[in-house]
Amino acid sequence: MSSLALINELIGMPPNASEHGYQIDAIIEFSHWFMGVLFVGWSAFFIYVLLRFRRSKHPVADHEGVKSAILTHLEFAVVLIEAVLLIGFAIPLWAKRVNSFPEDKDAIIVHAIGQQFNWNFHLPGPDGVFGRRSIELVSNSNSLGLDHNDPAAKDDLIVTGTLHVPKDRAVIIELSSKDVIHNFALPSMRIAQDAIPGSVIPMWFKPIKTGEFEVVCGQLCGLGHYSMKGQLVVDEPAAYQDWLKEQASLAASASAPPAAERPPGEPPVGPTPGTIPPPGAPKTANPSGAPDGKPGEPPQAPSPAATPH
Amino acid sequence: MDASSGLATQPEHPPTPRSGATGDPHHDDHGHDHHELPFWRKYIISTDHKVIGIQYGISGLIFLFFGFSLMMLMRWQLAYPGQTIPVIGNLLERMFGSGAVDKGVMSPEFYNSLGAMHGTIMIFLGIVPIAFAAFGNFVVPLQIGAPDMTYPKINMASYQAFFVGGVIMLISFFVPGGAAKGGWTSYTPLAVISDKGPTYDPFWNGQTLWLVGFIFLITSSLLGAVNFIATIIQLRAKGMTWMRLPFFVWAQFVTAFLLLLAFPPLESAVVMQLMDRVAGTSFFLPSGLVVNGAPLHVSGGGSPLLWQHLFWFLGHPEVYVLILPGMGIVAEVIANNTRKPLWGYKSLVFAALVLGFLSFIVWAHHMWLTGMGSVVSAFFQTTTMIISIPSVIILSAFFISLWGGSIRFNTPMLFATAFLPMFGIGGLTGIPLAFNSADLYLHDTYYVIAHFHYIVAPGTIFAVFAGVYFWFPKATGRRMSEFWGRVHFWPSLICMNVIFLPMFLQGMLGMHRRWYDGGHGWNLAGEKVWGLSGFEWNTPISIAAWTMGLAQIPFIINFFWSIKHGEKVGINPWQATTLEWTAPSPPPHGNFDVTPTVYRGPYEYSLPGRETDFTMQSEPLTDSDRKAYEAAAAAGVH
Amino acid sequence: MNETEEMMPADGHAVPDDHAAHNVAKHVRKYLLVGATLITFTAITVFLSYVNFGTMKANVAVAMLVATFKAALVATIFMHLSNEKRLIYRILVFTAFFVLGLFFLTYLAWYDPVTR
Amino acid sequence: MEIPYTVTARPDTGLWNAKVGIWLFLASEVMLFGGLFSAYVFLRLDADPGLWPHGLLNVPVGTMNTAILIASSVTVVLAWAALKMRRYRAYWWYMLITILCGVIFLVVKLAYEWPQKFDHFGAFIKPDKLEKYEQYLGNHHLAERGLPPRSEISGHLHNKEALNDPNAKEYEIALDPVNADPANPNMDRPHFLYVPPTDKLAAIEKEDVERISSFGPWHSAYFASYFTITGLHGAHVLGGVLIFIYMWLPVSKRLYRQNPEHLANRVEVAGLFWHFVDLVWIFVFPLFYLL
Ligand code: HEA
Ligand code: HEA
Ligand code: CUA
Ligand SMILES: [Cu+2]
Repeated sequence: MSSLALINELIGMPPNASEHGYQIDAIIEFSHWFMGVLFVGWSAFFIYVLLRFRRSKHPVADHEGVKSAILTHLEFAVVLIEAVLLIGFAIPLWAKRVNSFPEDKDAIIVHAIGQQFNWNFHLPGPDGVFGRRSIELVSNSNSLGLDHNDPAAKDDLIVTGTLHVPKDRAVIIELSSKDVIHNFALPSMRIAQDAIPGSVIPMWFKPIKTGEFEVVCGQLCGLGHYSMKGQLVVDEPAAYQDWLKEQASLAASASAPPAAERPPGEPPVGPTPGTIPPPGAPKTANPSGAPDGKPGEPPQAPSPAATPH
Repeated sequence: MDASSGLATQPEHPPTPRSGATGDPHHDDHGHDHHELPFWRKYIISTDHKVIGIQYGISGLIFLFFGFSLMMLMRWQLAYPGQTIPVIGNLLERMFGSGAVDKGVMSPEFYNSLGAMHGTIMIFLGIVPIAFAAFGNFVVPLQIGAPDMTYPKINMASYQAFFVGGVIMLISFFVPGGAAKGGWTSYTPLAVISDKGPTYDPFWNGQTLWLVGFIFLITSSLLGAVNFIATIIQLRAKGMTWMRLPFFVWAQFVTAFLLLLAFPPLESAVVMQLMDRVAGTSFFLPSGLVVNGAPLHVSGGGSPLLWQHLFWFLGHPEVYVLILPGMGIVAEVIANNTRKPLWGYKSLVFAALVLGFLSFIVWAHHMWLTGMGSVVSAFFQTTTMIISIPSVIILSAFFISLWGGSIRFNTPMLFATAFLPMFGIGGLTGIPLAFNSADLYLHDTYYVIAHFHYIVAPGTIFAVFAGVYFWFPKATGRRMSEFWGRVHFWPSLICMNVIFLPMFLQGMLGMHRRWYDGGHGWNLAGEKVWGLSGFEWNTPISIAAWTMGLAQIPFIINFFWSIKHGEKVGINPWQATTLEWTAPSPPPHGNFDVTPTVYRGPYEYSLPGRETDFTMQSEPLTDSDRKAYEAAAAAGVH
Repeated sequence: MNETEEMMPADGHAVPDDHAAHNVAKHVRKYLLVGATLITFTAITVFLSYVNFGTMKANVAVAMLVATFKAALVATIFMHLSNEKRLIYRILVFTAFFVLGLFFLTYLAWYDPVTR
Repeated sequence: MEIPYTVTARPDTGLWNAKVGIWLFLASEVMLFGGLFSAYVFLRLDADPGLWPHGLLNVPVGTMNTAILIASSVTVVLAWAALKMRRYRAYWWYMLITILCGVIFLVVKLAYEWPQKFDHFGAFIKPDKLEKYEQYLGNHHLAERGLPPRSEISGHLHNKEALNDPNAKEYEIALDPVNADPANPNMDRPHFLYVPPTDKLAAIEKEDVERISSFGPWHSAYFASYFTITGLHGAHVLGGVLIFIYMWLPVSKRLYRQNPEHLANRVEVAGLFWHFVDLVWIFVFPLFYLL
């Protein structure tokens, strides 16, 4: 619906990359039109009045002022439009988000677990069953406490920072958190959801563009919040299979602990102050797939090239 | 646009003329029951509502300025992340320790502290004390013709509680680990586990002090609220019927109710979080937390969302606490400077009441992304939409009030007129946020920051400025300089917009709040919009913010200079109609020489067939008036 | 109690002639009665808590019912809400509304989470 | 300068100032305790079914305290009535009784009920070790009766030093009846009379224990809300008592001489506050002691 997205583009909303995204854009677009009309209308009236009724121009005020019922009409119009936006768009849209999840069979299901300050992804592997996780087992080498004795866990994959998904396939992410509240925000997918410790909350979207997209942590979660960056890579199905294989082989030779691990107690390191390039510094694109915002490593400088158009 | 056009420098002739109506501040002791008091009784522990109001005002302004300074520091980090803070860098390091500022570079913790405390101080130590407590205390009893508040001692206690709370908040900057870092919302579990390192001291740490300070601030607000409501109900002068109350009094009335009923649930939540931090409970800690790779040994069984519900149950009414007094001030100033009655007084009052009522059942619109099902979210989206209607009514009524007026643009009026579109922008941008599908994208981005700053900064703060310039003559008997008022106004207006407009763009790009690096680590912030990339916009914003600081200097000087040296004016310099202008300036202890009686509505400007274009509320009706009112009543106007 | 040993207040007479005082005299027995009722009902609650009404919900409901009844007694008789001024009713109606909202909506929010 | 309507009622509202003030204050109090109670409901709904602690408090004592508070409420109205009828002596006595009731209530709470909880311990067994302690937990029987399993073994901790002694291997707990005879269904029902721990000792290895804690606020969401709400309520009782003491001291007699109605008003206001405190307890008692 790019035909509609005038204001959105004008004020810099990045292109949408998910199936449902255009609906989100549409409602934002509509409300901005609505606001724009109100604003321009009122402002015009406002300026006209200020000029026409300034004391030097209009020395004697009249006691009565406006008598017509325009206000009631205006209110009515505002109510009407808001009602349309609300009942026509907002409510059904949300209902679709949360009530009509795709079937498990035609979706990719991932567990995303937030922690200060990165995202862990737990994939069920070929058998499609998630192995058991329990905090008793959490250790430096096993950040999620995956129970390796559980047969279902044998083929599970744990990846940190970067998640690959295939294009045109619904993705269901079951969100939870190990420590504090995070928020799994995918601006370009027009989707976001809090990751709240103690509860598992599902969200879903269907990517329709390949490319790399940033996962923002949209909830203050501590000193590393600003650098808690995940990466979502949308592949062509073939490339996605390759990635799975690669990860599987990595897991098989699971020696090196996941990059995101740090000994307990040691404070999480954000980018060390001073290493952030000043504005206008040369920008380097992210090496694709490299877990970004990894603690201890300054976040890469931004690159306009990295988000596809 | 002639500035001082409306300014009568000779005393008016009010119904109750008074000899000593010069602005000499030492006259303010013609108390009926006692004489000269020692300084500390008169200004420090006074029970006089005017003194208390002024105490609130000065402390509030200072806190406002302090909160502003915190933000100017943040703006440096956002514009030039990781670069040494010029000039004061080392000073800050010596004040707050190298944990906060290291070699002149601020640390993420310190940035978070600044953010949280900026929000807390601006709202609870800046705007609420000024807009509600200061103006409320000083103006309301005068406007309803009361000798004082119903409970003067409780009034004093309220200020003292506020003062203690403020001091505790300030102290918290200097305890190990620095001030609270969890945002002004103090979301749990983050807030509960913050500072809990090996050197954790259960009391001397930022978050705990924040909670303790809050208990004092809440107590203060509750005492104040009870006092305001009781005063407005019980001490209205003879003839001051409800529908003759100035709109400002109505606004304060509703505000007081919001504080009275919305603050206690937060107080309970604060107590619970305090228990979590010092008594090892886990109201807000679910079972099975793993912090820094080590399991947390608490009983668990708590709920993080519980905090959010209790916080936002206050949080939303609180935002109307921030705006309603502002609207009240603007109403007074507009009516006075358009020289005509407010348009649709009844609907204004009604809208304010509805606004107050509804604001209790919309709070979950701050929690769209906490996993809310379709039923509940539908409910809250609807209420949030409905609540925008009364705001539209109020603002539209103000706009229409301008029509047919004879507008004089003195400084209070400049700020009041600027308030309207600024609040309009802020309010309108609340609408997309109210749809949780749209908020999916906008939540926690700078779009939200811009939304509410447009309301509280160029909105409420401008209203506050308008109020200061407007009632300054009543408090001191002198008025502030018009010229410097303008020098204050125009730069402030421009800077405000240069600061906050670009934040909408940043928000639309997907730049999020509470980002220590100002977005430099993010590709999405590298996108260009209107010539600059998202994070490059930080630079003009910050520069504007600092310029804004400079723009306040004329005000501060003007303010203090005018107290002693401002031009003396009579008791009714603005030729206003409401009761406070019948009392001497500054009013003595007990306010009125003769307790006034009210005969007519609050805004009787430009009544046809009179020599003056304003008719005081306390001016008895003439037969012609009576006829006019009957005719009007018949015609259904007023 | 013996009237003569009563200490006379400034306004001269021991019992002011405004009929309010006489009403008060009438009320005293009522107060004692209500007190007794409240204590009886406390006993009843305790007893009921050992009777199982099937589900936990039912048990809670019963206990809360009795508690509400007692609360109502205190409010209407001891706190004179049975005949108060309209203003106070107004304040309390609002409060009641908001406190119920607090309960009900937090409950709803808990009750209707996103699941699949 | 005189503030009007401090004693006499304002004609159009029919109220004197303090009456308005106290009711506004009580309104905010309702919201305060409303917040706490809604938190209690919220947490209880969140808790896994059946695991919400039950019957851990001392019912007879709680009942007694309830009766005491109610009695004090009665005496407060009587005190006020006495003033209205200008019987200062009676007022003085009723006030005294009220104060005593308040004091007794507080003493019972702080000196008896709370301490009792603080030296009662519960050890939570790790999920994978539950089997090992089946004899104390009786989860098989629970399963048969369709009840959720339990993981806590509670009673008197004999070797408190073991708590923070690294080389102590195990805890010795004199078991509560529930754990002493876990298969017996009427043991896990609350008992009217407080049943002390049995003399049956259990040795529990430290590394099997996930968490051991006394029955203080840190023990569970239940005790957290119990201590917070009763604590806050206790603070209110204390406040009330202090106010009453002030009104009972000779200064009140002076005011009575000048203007008995004024004193009566004050007592009525304080009484309203006291009744509210009573009213809160009327809900606290069943919620925490009985359910
Ligand atoms: C005084 C403060 C104030 C006010 C009045 C408002 C008013 C409104 N707010 Fe705002 N809001 C805040 C302060 C305020 N807000 C704060 C501080 C936050 C962030 C908290 C945090 O997370 O830190 C916030 C956040 C916030 C959110 C959460 C966003 C998020 O975190 O994701 C939402 C969502 O619904 C929202 C909605 C609204 C709505 C619908 C209104 C409505 O009441 C607005 C109604 C007003 C209008 C509709 C304008 C009408 C005017 C006209 C029609 C005339 C126009 C004329 C001209 C322009 C000339 N606000
Ligand atoms: C009333 C509330 C209020 C007010 C007025 C302001 C005012 C301002 N705020 Fe603030 N702000 C918040 C409430 C407020 N803010 C809140 C709640 C947050 C969220 C915090 C969080 O994340 O938890 C926030 C966050 C926030 C951020 C985001 C930080 C982040 O997310 O990382 C930024 C960034 O620029 C910002 C900027 C500003 C600016 C430039 C102003 C300017 O408008 C400042 C203008 C101020 C003045 C002009 C004051 C002038 C004072 C005087 C002149 C006094 C004179 C003194 C005497 C006479 C003695 N604010
Ligand atoms: Cu994780 Cu912010
Ligand atoms: Cu809100």
